[in-house]
Amino acid sequence: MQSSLVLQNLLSAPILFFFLGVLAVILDSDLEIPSPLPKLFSLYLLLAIGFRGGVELAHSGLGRLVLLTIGAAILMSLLIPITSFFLLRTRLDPYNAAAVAASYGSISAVTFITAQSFLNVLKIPFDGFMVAALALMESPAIVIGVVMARLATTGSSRSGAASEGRLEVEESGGLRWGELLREAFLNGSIFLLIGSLIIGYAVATFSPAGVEKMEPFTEKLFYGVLCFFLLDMGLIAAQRLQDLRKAGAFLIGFAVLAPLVHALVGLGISRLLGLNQGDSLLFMVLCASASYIAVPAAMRMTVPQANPSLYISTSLGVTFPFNVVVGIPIYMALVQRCIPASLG
Amino acid sequence: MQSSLVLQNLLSAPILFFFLGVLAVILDSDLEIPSPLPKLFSLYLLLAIGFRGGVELAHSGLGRLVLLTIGAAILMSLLIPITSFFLLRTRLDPYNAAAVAASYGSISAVTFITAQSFLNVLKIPFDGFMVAALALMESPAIVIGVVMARLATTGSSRSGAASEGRLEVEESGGLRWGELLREAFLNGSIFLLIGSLIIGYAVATFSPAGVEKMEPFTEKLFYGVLCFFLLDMGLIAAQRLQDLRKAGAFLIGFAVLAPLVHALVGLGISRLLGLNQGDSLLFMVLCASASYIAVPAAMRMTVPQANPSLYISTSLGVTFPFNVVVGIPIYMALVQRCIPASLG
Amino acid sequence: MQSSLVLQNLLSAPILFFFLGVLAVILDSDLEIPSPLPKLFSLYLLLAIGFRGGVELAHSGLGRLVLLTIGAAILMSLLIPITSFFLLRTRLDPYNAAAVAASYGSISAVTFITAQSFLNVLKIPFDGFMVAALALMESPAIVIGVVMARLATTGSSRSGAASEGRLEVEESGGLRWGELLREAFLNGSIFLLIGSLIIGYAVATFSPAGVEKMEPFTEKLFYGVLCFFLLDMGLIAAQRLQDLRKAGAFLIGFAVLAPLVHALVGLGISRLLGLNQGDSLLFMVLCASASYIAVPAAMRMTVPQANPSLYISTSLGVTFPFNVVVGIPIYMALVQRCIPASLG
Amino acid sequence: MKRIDLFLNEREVEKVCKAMLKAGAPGYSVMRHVTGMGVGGEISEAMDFSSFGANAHVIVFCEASLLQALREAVKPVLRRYGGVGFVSDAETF
Amino acid sequence: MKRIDLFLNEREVEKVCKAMLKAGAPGYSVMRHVTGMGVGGEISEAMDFSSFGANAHVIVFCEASLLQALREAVKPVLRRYGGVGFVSDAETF
Amino acid sequence: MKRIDLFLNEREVEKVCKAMLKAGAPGYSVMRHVTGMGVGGEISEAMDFSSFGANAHVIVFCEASLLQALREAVKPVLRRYGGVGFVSDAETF
Ligand SMILES: Nc1ncnc2c1ncn2[C@@H]1O[C@H](COP(=O)(O)O)[C@@H](O)[C@H]1O
Ligand SMILES: Nc1ncnc2c1ncn2[C@@H]1O[C@H](COP(=O)(O)O)[C@@H](O)[C@H]1O
Ligand SMILES: Nc1ncnc2c1ncn2[C@@H]1O[C@H](COP(=O)(O)O)[C@@H](O)[C@H]1O
Ligand code: NA
Ligand code: NA
Ligand code: NA
Repeated sequence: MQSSLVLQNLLSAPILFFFLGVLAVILDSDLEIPSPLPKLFSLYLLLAIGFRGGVELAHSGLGRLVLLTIGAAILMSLLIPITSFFLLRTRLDPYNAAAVAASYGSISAVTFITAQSFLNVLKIPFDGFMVAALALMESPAIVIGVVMARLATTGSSRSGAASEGRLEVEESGGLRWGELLREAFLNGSIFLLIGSLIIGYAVATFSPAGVEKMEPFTEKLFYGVLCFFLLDMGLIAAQRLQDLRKAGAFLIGFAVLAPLVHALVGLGISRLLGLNQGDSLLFMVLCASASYIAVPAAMRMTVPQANPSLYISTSLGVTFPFNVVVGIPIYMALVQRCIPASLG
Repeated sequence: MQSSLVLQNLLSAPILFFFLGVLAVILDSDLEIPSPLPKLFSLYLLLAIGFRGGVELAHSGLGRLVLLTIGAAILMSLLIPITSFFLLRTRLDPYNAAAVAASYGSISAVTFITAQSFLNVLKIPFDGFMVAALALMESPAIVIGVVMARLATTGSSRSGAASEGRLEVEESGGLRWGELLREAFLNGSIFLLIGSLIIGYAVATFSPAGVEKMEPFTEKLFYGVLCFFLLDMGLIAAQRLQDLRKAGAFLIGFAVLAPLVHALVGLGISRLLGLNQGDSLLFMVLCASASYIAVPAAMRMTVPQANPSLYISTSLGVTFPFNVVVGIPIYMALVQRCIPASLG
Repeated sequence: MQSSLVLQNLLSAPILFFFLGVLAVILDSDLEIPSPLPKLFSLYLLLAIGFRGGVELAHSGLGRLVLLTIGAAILMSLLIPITSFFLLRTRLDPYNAAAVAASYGSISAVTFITAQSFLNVLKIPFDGFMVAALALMESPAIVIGVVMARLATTGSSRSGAASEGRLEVEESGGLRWGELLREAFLNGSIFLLIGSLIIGYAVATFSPAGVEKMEPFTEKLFYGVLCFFLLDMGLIAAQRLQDLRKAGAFLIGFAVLAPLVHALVGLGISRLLGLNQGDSLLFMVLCASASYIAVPAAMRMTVPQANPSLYISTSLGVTFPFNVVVGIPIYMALVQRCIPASLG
Repeated sequence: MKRIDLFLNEREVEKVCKAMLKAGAPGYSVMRHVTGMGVGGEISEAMDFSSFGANAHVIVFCEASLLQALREAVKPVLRRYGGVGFVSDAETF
Repeated sequence: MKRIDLFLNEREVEKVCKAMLKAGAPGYSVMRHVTGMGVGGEISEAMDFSSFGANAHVIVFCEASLLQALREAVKPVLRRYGGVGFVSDAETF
Repeated sequence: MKRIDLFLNEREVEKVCKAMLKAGAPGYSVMRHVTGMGVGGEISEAMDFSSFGANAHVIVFCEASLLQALREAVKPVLRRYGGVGFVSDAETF
């Protein structure tokens, strides 16, 4: 069963296009998706997934299970960066440890979308409110990451930890909360996702005719644009693999094992909450995935002492391909073993 | 009734995305739709609206009502800039008065499209030939604007009116007609709109199978792309609001009152012509809207003495949001009061 | 019959948008489709045509006719550049002769797509394996072109043929095979086309549900994007026409006559192979068309001594419009005369 | 040698470059999508969806003897539509 | 006159330009989408889909007397987020 | 210090930058999508949909002592594929 799930995933169009991108880099093809086309795809995917999630949320309503699930999701996005930080701190300076930890506490929307497509092909249903969980898991990890970095360096300031030749500039004693909160909650991609979610909710509630008119745009194009975006992700992830040598075995190991461990915790919570099979997979994927869009942008601004190539390479070069290629089918196999189908 | 129309408009997806863009600027989010993506959406919308208008024009034919309506539209695009010019001249120098007047004589395709979407949601029919009116109202106002500027400054040349530090360079005695006509009729957006209209007409007439093949592209995507474009318009309009302080109370008042007055005149003409309710709304919107695509580009080239931030801020920062958010439902309420539904 | 085919082609939406682009240049409109939007359309068209071709190939299988047709196509892509080279050599230096010859041996995907659209409108069926022929005809001509240039200049090196002020740098005695093969087989557009073909084949074979999910993206949008791309091609082709004065009468004659002759040879082979009417037209178009995407990019790298404006102007400024506007209907008329419809 | 840097609206670039070639410039390079601030106020890319245009940066390397001719070719356009120009010293690499 | 060339991340451009205007700069020009290499490693456009940002090239032409004020306006940002600056001589065209 | 400005086709940029780093360049900046005119004729962005490529503008600030090594690293590529280079004086800001 497990191997057939892996195979089914490997032979799906989005994953094959991801491999095509990787292959292009390996063979040194000059295939390129020039800027800002990847941004177009990314904006589209966020808008579409947010809008659809909002519409489905309006249909399902904000019941007890919904609120509990969202609460559990936020809790995970607070806990994961804390535990990850202490683990990473054994080998990394506080800035880099905090930045990597924040990535793993946050989520990857594209991994989530790929898991949804996987469920669609298997014809396993899932609920729209999971998108709300996705949207609300982005920001807390950013705040935790910055706070950890600050706590770990206060007192030990001027510690010589200045990485990459950057001087650490302690400014007017402490955290710039305004900047931090803006990066955490008003980052363009988080803002668009949450905004589209709310718009989808409002339109579905107050003018349902509008939902139908959006549908060809948000539904029909989705799979194709996902393929295009994954082609680009393949190109970028493969380029990032070269940076990994600098990251070292410890970080690579973390990038593979952390998703597995976080997914298992997610599985336990899903069972406790009584989620159906589809939602359980999505919850596991939220826990297991690491951010490479919102968090890196936020970390560069709020923890400029950390080295971007470390946190981008681990999340985008290792964890993303791992989740998308083998993680999702493995998690699904675990779901089928541990979550009763009858609940679905 | 009126307030329900306003609410229905406010809660439609395109308007909500417009607000999302405005909110992003207010909250200082870094959400951005990088160039040239807005151009892609704008090219798409012009091509699609032109093609669809052409197809519908081919079906309805060029009857007496069609020609009368188009004639009235062109007349309005000649009269509005003249009356506006004399009103604006009371406070502005001739160059700026002419440039603002030209904007209000011309039209805003996106406002028109938003009104069409509004009618679609209300399930009120309208005719394809209104797109022809739209297309033919763009250019005359540009010509009038430039001619007014020239008439008002001839004789009083070297008047010190040089705005923004630009020296006024009187060249070989007078108007550069070649450049003016090219800007008025061959401006990229006008050219694409009229070209697509003619192509839609030709394809519908000579190879109807082609219409069906275009339909998924020009129809199904339309609403979604409009949402995306209005998100960007929200971002830009909100940025423009800051420039308004420089514009002053007079211009802001003009930007709100001119559309109302022009819409009322449009309502009277619609009634005289015997247009149905849908077409009446569209005619009012054509009169009430101000150009922020074709006219600013043309004015910069032909009246470089005028200050772009004045004419762009008024049309894009005030009149556009006003029309799209509250203007359209207000005009609709007036239409429902003054135009018999049975004619529709 | 012939004139009605020409007319039917001329009045199709893609060709009309092509003319609109040409007209924009002639009238000096500022209509422009800014970079990288044309690249987006081109990537989309290659991905969609490849994926669809792969799906259809999976359905039809790799029978004897398929393999024979593909073999014949590759043969043509080897023969055409050789015969063209010797003909062109009578007037051009070896570098330019080789570069132009390579263009005509290779193919134009957009011409092929336009021919498919033409067949669709006529409701004449054709087979998916022709896309495989298309994909495999791109590279051989590049290799032949470079080899011819090298053979013709070896011994006569330092010949003063250095064109355009470039010094010819003979490097470590001979052909850079690595670079050549990379340009020939890993050029981005060739790689994406072949990759999408294989992915379409794999998805259709192993997870047919995925084909359905791609369909709105790869099928429904196709015609509209083709129109947009041809609008841009019209703009570019018309700009190229100005370069033609430098090319001279000989090259212009070649650019019109070569497609006709190659199409006739293609017709003969189609008849020999027993292809149906649709496939015969596509085979003729493959032979008749000249590359202006993959080959120019490859020639600049591998034969930098040749003058790009010569090989781009002939293939893009003359042969492309010729094929798309009058070539395709003429070839179709020949097909209807020489290929029995019953075989279709 | 001299290096000339011009900043002007994208829409005037073609005109200016043609004028400079005619005046003897051996070549030029153009970067579009330039934003900026000058006496004419702020220029952003926000209006890029219209053909209003952002700025362009035009660079010309030429002999000092050409400066005067190029200045005369460029000045009318800069005066009518705005834009600035600067010169500095350079050598062939 | 002097010419200042700054290379820094796109996301700090607005902050830097505002600071320079406040310090008296008569204008500036900005080119985005710049890639490069410096002590902070390689910067590419590959992460452009996030708001991570590539580099920007900021050019300011100003009087020599302004240099010191502009340097003070710009330095804190360059020190915190990375980026480099260079000066050379120039004249009005 | 010296400032080097190179203009060459986008497709050779990677090769050239790697060669300069190897020769000791402390960093570089690259602007793509540059159009222009030189002895090789006009280069536009119109063929951008193919991978034919427009020009790129490469800027390197370095010590004068490095000039010769960088020149040797860059020249073979410029000679084979076209492109030009210029040098001028500069200082750290
Ligand atoms: N002092 C300056 N330094 C750099 N760029 C400038 C300067 N002044 C003007 N510019 C550029 O030139 C453009 C046109 O200038 P202006 O005509 O003064 O508005 C501006 O938008 C800037 O991009
Ligand atoms: N020597 C140099 N020459 C040209 N550009 C440079 C140089 N050093 C740094 N840069 C640019 O400045 C950016 C930031 O530099 P850094 O802060 O040193 O990483 C780099 O990504 C380059 O674009
Ligand atoms: N004199 C010049 N000034 C500025 N840019 C130049 C000059 N000459 C050449 N270029 C640039 O360098 C590119 C390649 O030059 P070339 O190899 O001479 O064709 C041109 O396309 C221009 O972008
Ligand atoms: Na996570
Ligand atoms: Na109007
Ligand atoms: Na061919």
